[in-house]
Amino acid sequence: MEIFNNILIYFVIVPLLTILGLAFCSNRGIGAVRAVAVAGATVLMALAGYLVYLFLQARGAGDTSEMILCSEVTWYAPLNIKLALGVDGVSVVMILLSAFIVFAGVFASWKMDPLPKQFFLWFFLLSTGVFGFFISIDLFTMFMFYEVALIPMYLLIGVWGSGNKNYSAMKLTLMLMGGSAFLMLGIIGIYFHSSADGQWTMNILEIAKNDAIPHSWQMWLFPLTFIGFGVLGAMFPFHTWSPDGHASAPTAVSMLHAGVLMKLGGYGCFRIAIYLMPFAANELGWIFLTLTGISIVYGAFSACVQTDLKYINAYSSVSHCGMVLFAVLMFNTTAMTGAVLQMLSHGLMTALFFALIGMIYGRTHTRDIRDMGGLMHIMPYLGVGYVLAGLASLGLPGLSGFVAEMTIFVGSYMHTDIFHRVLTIAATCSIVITAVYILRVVAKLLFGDVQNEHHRELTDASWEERLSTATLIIAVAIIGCFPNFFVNIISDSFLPIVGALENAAHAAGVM
Amino acid sequence: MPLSYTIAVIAIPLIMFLFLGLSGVKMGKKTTGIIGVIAMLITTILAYGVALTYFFGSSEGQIVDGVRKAVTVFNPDWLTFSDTLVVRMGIMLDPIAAMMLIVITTVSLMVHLYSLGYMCDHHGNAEKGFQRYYAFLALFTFSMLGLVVATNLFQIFIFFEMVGVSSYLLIGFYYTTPAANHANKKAFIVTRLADLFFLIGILILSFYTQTFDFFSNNVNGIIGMLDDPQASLAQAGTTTFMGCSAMAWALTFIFIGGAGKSAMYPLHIWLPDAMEGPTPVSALIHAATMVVAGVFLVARLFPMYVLVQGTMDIICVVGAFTAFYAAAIACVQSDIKRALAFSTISQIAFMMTSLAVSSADGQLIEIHGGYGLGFMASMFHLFTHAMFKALLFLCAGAIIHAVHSNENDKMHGLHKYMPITSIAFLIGCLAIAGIPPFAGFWSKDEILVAAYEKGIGWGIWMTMVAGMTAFYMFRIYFLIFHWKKHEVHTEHEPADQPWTMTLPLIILAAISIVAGFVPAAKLVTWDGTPLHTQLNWTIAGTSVLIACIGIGLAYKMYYKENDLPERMANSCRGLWTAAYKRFYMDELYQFITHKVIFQGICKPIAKFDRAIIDGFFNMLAEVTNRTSFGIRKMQSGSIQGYVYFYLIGVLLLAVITMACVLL
Amino acid sequence: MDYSQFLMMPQEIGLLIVFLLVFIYDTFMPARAQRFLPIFTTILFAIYTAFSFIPCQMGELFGGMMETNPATWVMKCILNIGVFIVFLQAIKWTNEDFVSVRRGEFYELILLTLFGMFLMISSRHFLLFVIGLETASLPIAALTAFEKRHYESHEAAAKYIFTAIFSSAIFMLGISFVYGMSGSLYFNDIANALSLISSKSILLFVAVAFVIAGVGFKLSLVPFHQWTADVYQGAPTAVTSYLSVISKGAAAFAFLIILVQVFGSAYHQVWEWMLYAIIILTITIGNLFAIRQHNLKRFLAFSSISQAGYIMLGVIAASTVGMASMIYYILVYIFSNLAAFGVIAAIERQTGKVTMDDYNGLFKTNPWMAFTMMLAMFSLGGIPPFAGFFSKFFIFVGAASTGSVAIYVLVFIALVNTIISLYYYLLVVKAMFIRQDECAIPYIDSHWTEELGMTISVMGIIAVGIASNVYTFMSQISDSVIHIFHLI
Amino acid sequence: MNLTLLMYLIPSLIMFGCGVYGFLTRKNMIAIMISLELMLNSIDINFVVFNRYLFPGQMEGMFFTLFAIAIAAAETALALAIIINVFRIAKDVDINKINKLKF
Repeated sequence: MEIFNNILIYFVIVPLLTILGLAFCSNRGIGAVRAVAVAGATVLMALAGYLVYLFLQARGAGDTSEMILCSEVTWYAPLNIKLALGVDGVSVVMILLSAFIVFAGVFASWKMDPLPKQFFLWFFLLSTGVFGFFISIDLFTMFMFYEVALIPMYLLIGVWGSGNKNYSAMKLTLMLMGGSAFLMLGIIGIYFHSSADGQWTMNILEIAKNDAIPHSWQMWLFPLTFIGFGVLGAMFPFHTWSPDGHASAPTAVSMLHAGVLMKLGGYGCFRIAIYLMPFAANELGWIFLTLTGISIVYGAFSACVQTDLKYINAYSSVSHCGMVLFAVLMFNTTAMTGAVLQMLSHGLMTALFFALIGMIYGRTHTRDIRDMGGLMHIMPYLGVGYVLAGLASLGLPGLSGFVAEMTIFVGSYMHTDIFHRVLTIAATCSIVITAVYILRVVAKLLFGDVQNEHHRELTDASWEERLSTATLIIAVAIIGCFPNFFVNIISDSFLPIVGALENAAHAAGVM
Repeated sequence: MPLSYTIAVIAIPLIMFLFLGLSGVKMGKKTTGIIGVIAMLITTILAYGVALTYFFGSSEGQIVDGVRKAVTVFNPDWLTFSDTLVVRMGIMLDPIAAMMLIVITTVSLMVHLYSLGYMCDHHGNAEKGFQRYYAFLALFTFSMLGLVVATNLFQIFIFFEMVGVSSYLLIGFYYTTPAANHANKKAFIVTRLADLFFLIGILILSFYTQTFDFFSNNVNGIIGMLDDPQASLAQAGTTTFMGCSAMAWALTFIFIGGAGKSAMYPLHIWLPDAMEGPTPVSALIHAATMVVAGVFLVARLFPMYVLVQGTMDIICVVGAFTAFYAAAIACVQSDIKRALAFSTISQIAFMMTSLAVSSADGQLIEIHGGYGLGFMASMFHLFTHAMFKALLFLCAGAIIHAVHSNENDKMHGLHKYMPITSIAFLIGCLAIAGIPPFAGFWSKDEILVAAYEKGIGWGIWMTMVAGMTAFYMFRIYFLIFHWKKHEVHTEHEPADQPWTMTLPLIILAAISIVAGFVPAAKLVTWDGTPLHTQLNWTIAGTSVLIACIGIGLAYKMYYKENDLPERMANSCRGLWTAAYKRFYMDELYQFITHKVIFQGICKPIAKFDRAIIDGFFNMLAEVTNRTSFGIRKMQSGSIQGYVYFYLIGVLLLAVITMACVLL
Repeated sequence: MDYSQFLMMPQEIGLLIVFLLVFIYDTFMPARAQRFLPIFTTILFAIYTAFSFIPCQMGELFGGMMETNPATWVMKCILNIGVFIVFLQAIKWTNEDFVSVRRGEFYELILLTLFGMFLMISSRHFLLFVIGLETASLPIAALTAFEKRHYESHEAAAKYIFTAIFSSAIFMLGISFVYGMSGSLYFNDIANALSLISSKSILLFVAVAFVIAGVGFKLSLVPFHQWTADVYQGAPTAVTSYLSVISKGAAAFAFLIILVQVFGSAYHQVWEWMLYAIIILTITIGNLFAIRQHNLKRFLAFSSISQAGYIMLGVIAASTVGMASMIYYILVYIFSNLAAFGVIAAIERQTGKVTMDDYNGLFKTNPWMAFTMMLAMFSLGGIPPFAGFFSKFFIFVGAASTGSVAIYVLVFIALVNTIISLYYYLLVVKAMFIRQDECAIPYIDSHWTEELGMTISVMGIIAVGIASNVYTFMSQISDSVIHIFHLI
Repeated sequence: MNLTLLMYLIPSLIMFGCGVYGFLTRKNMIAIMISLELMLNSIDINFVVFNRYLFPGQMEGMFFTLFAIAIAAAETALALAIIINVFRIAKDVDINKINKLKF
């Protein structure tokens, strides 16, 4: 089949092959399992790098088409459902991000116990879903991969999690499935209005080209779709799965979930909700803008009083992901570029956070900051890593957080409407609150005197932990130091979306 | 172009930071220090080269008809927001930038050298984290240099953050001690709050100007825009929000950003606590360089500020008040570093005020070359103050190193133990008190002149503060070195420190003596045109007189041990305690942050999240469960029950649909 | 009378031949050969199933009392597959001591009921339909009472037979009204007659309601469902699995034919809204009851009730898309449910344990069974990439294809219910994978026939979704019988 | 609809109602069987009457009735068998006794 000439399909095939390979590993030795997992992750990394190269080449060669590497194979002919692949700048960088985090995640769960084999099986099924979501441009396949990515979370948290894991796992799964229930209805609705001449299609590009969804339908399909993705994007008030879920999840799962899975939400919001229903986006945008604005400040404030490390990061994720949706709703290229940068930066640094927390927890067996202190003495590597992650998330120039937030703020403030500008200023306040809770944690956790004498015997990071964290730190620093490289990849991808929004606004103005 | 090697001035410290930070632990501590000093020495030499080339070189049209223009060495794009809004990372040289290069590198070099001795105990072995210390010093130097040569507002903001972080790291150098741990948090958060306003200011400004650059080569930069009324900046001047023009809002916010770094009232509270850091750090960051970043920022945007009188008045009031407030507190502090910190605040307030007063209208142009005078004075004072305040701090460091305490009751009568330090300190005091011919006299005199031109009241106020300065500095001096005989309470007698520490003192003392004769008026002016200033003897005379009175008073009270201070303190105990407690500003902040924000906002929100939001979703699940329990009786288990159900079901089905459809 | 028309019903004929052979074997073979009756029957049935896939000449028989068309043909093939899997899983059970004496009857009765279902599916005349219905439902009472020594078995049988007779009485009363209105029992004639008389006649509402009730009883739609749970729990597991998938599937198809072909003209006025209410009730109440079940057979009974609600979404669509989705859904549902019942049967046969708590830590001891069960649960819950996801998605698409907002609301309610259903399906997964138990069920060496049955089901669960040509074929089939919908 | 038709129809419906009532109120399973028979027979009457008075043309109703009688017989036989089984184990034919399976 000609689809196998497309590199994109291999982002799904490689994880599946890895799963197959893992299935043949024996339950006894962990060595083989590790080998297969590392091999899979490395191949994915290489593929992602090659994809970026291909993309730059294509753009360099003056290929200005909206999606490159497009290819499609009809799947369900009667419903005109295709397996349609294609990437633009945003998907490329998201794939790169996912590859990084999968790679780091494999090493972060090096000593996974019990049942390492099954763990990696589910882990790679999860990443299959993630990659599949980013490479496909057909609503049905996107949705399918989206759910493929959701369900392994249940077992990953339930079996390998900690704390109140049953409750958290069930809650997370059900809430996300609730989101996808909204989403499925939205998708079906979009499908049945996807074209004027009854040639229903699921292909995003065609739907956008036809632009046939009646306004009356947009007005309630847009909220359905946006909320459906917003639940995964931890939008206030649908975020409550995130603290419990992250707190109970094992390290690598928190990394992948906060790092990549939550990005599916933001990605879907502009790729499906906004792009396909620009009219409703213009009409109803302000409602969700207010909600996301709330979740930015709200998440930051509630992070200030948490004492469990993972809860702190879960709430800060609420705040940061809120910023993603916030920027997406600003409807201009700069802000949306900022949103993607924020996805990248939040993905990397939250993954870094969760990796470090997992490593610290693995040593101290507590995540309560009141029981810890002065760890900088004892485990300098982890300490420095944690400080770096903290500085990245409170927006130190030279690390990724700053670039993303500044792009978002400047872009959002470009909006001509005063309401949006005021909201932007309200959102900027989060940088102070972020500083407050990050420094609070750093001070209590790393500085000061050692609270617990037993901690003095603890060891610093082992090689695989160093590798896992170093990968992420380097990525964070690269984005922070050379943002233009990424901006150039991303920003063009939003021209069609912004164009659609402007046309819709103009049409509405005419009417 | 010949100035292109300026890049090295920035690059070397950065490289040093990465090098020492990554591979420092592998090397010996002393080696690290020496490498750091050597690198800093090279940087300093290069910086002097740059500054001199800029000031006295006359190549490729730096000087256009007698006006020295700004030179943009290079200016690559760093982050592209939109096709007009681009953040660039560049190097721009103009008088103040060149001057700051000299200040920063000099003080930084001195501190690098000094720390070689200071960061060791008395047996000469270096402290834990020596490499970290030098890495952070390099990081700070890099950030500060990057700040002053910034070509655009956003670059300044970026390096504002960078210096903030490096100061955070250096204050918290002894991170195991709770005080330092608390102080660096406080410093960072307060300055961060200020930076928030700075950011908002930038947003508002760039919304109208559509550029961040000051002088841009392709598009018309912010300051270049001032000339043509067609530019969108004019619109910023007209569009009003809540009565003030957008530009006024922007500039005020930006000033607040500067005020945070420069510890203007009420954002000054972090600076005294920042003294928890090692003393050389205080000398470098919290006396000479970083704290004047705010002044630098206002000076950088000076051409815009002079257009907005309202903002200038705000700055003027804040500055004047802060000067007096800090001086008053400095008069009663017992911790010498705290006292020096407050004197720093007061002196920076001098600079701010002098910037602000200089926007008086133009009838003075023929007298003093226009409203550039205050600007020039401020920059000049910044220069001299950096030198002698660094000197004072380093002396303090030497003393503390000798007696292991900051409290001046542990000192007393050190003169005969450490004479060099004593003399250096005396020179510093004379300089700051403004006694001719020391450096402080010249710069402060210009400030007073500018203040008098703004209005006689301002002049008198500032002169009085100058007198207080003289008083509290000499109070400290006498209390440390004389007052009464020193009783040794450490295992060894206090003595002058090793050469690595005394040499910087001597050098800085020398600079403080001669710095006043630098022709600042010719070089450092806001628009590059040299000013023609002559000493205004009436003003100078009065100020010197007042200063001498202050010194005399201090001599009377503190030279020999007596109970006069006690009695004066008792005579107005309340005032004294209030001043000693810094007028309870810290307590106020404590209340706001902990009681109001933490207890009043964060905790309720967190509770709301768990109870209401989360509770709602749990409630959904609970309701489902209860319903399923409630309807279980339907499945009664008896056949007749089933048939009842069946029959009623089918009849209802028929009837209801019939009703719905037929009616 | 020309006998060539019998060639149009080869599947029925084949089934009868199989039945007769089994009967002869059972009657005349010596006792020691009886042990091989199950395997003999299964192989025979396998051969028949294979042949039944051969397309044949189709058309009307017996002067239009019966019709075979591609749709009925596919439906019967699907049922054959299901029955084959049931037979596979029953072999070991039927050879046990208490059952062995009557093992022949088990197979004969099942084959007979299957024949009755075939009649239901392809009858175009109410007399034939009623005969088929009764043939399909009465022997099941006997099968339910098969576990002679278990009281539950008999209670279940009693409940079934009484409610069944009652509902068939109601059904026939409805038919008598229809006959009174239309004067015929041929589907087409009735349809024509009804389309002439005003659809506002009260008698029509009553008649339709009664007919829906009669067939809805076999489909176990709420409020005609209450026998389901008790019968499923009481009956032998083999019978339960047969009951839960085969008769449900056949009834669903017959339901579609009757509603669309006979009462098609009354779609919008009359039965769309009846069905609307019934679907909401069925899905919701089925789910609400399933949440609290501990006995897995009872649990699956309620889950199958809500599944029936989802199947009805394909009926209410009353379009070829809906029909295709429904047939596809039935196929997937057969595979998923039979996988689950296969595991339950195997475990029950060896340990007699059927409650959810007995399954704690099953994954440790019997990983493959736990895996099969998990796939079944995920497929029933509609989790990709398993077939259940596709069938659910398509049935929703089919329902929504009517385009009316009311149906969108219905779909939304169904979607919300999928969350509840996912919850209780995950409970089983949780028991097997997450909960730990010292006294977990020991390793079970299931018979190869049971394993074959599970394997086929798992294959179905995985393949039917990914391999899109299955659904494509279904939609071609339903397009080919579009004439059924000419009244809508 | 002419009068004679109603004269047959109404009694048959009453008969059906009696059957339902008996089903719902009797305790003895045999009695319940009998009331079920009532219901089935009333249906047969329906068919015959409809056939005779409305559509005398062809015989469908009659045939249906014949088959219905046969089916009813089969049902009764099966039900009786099961009742006997239940009686063997439960030693009782009270319908309220057989409700072990519930909820």
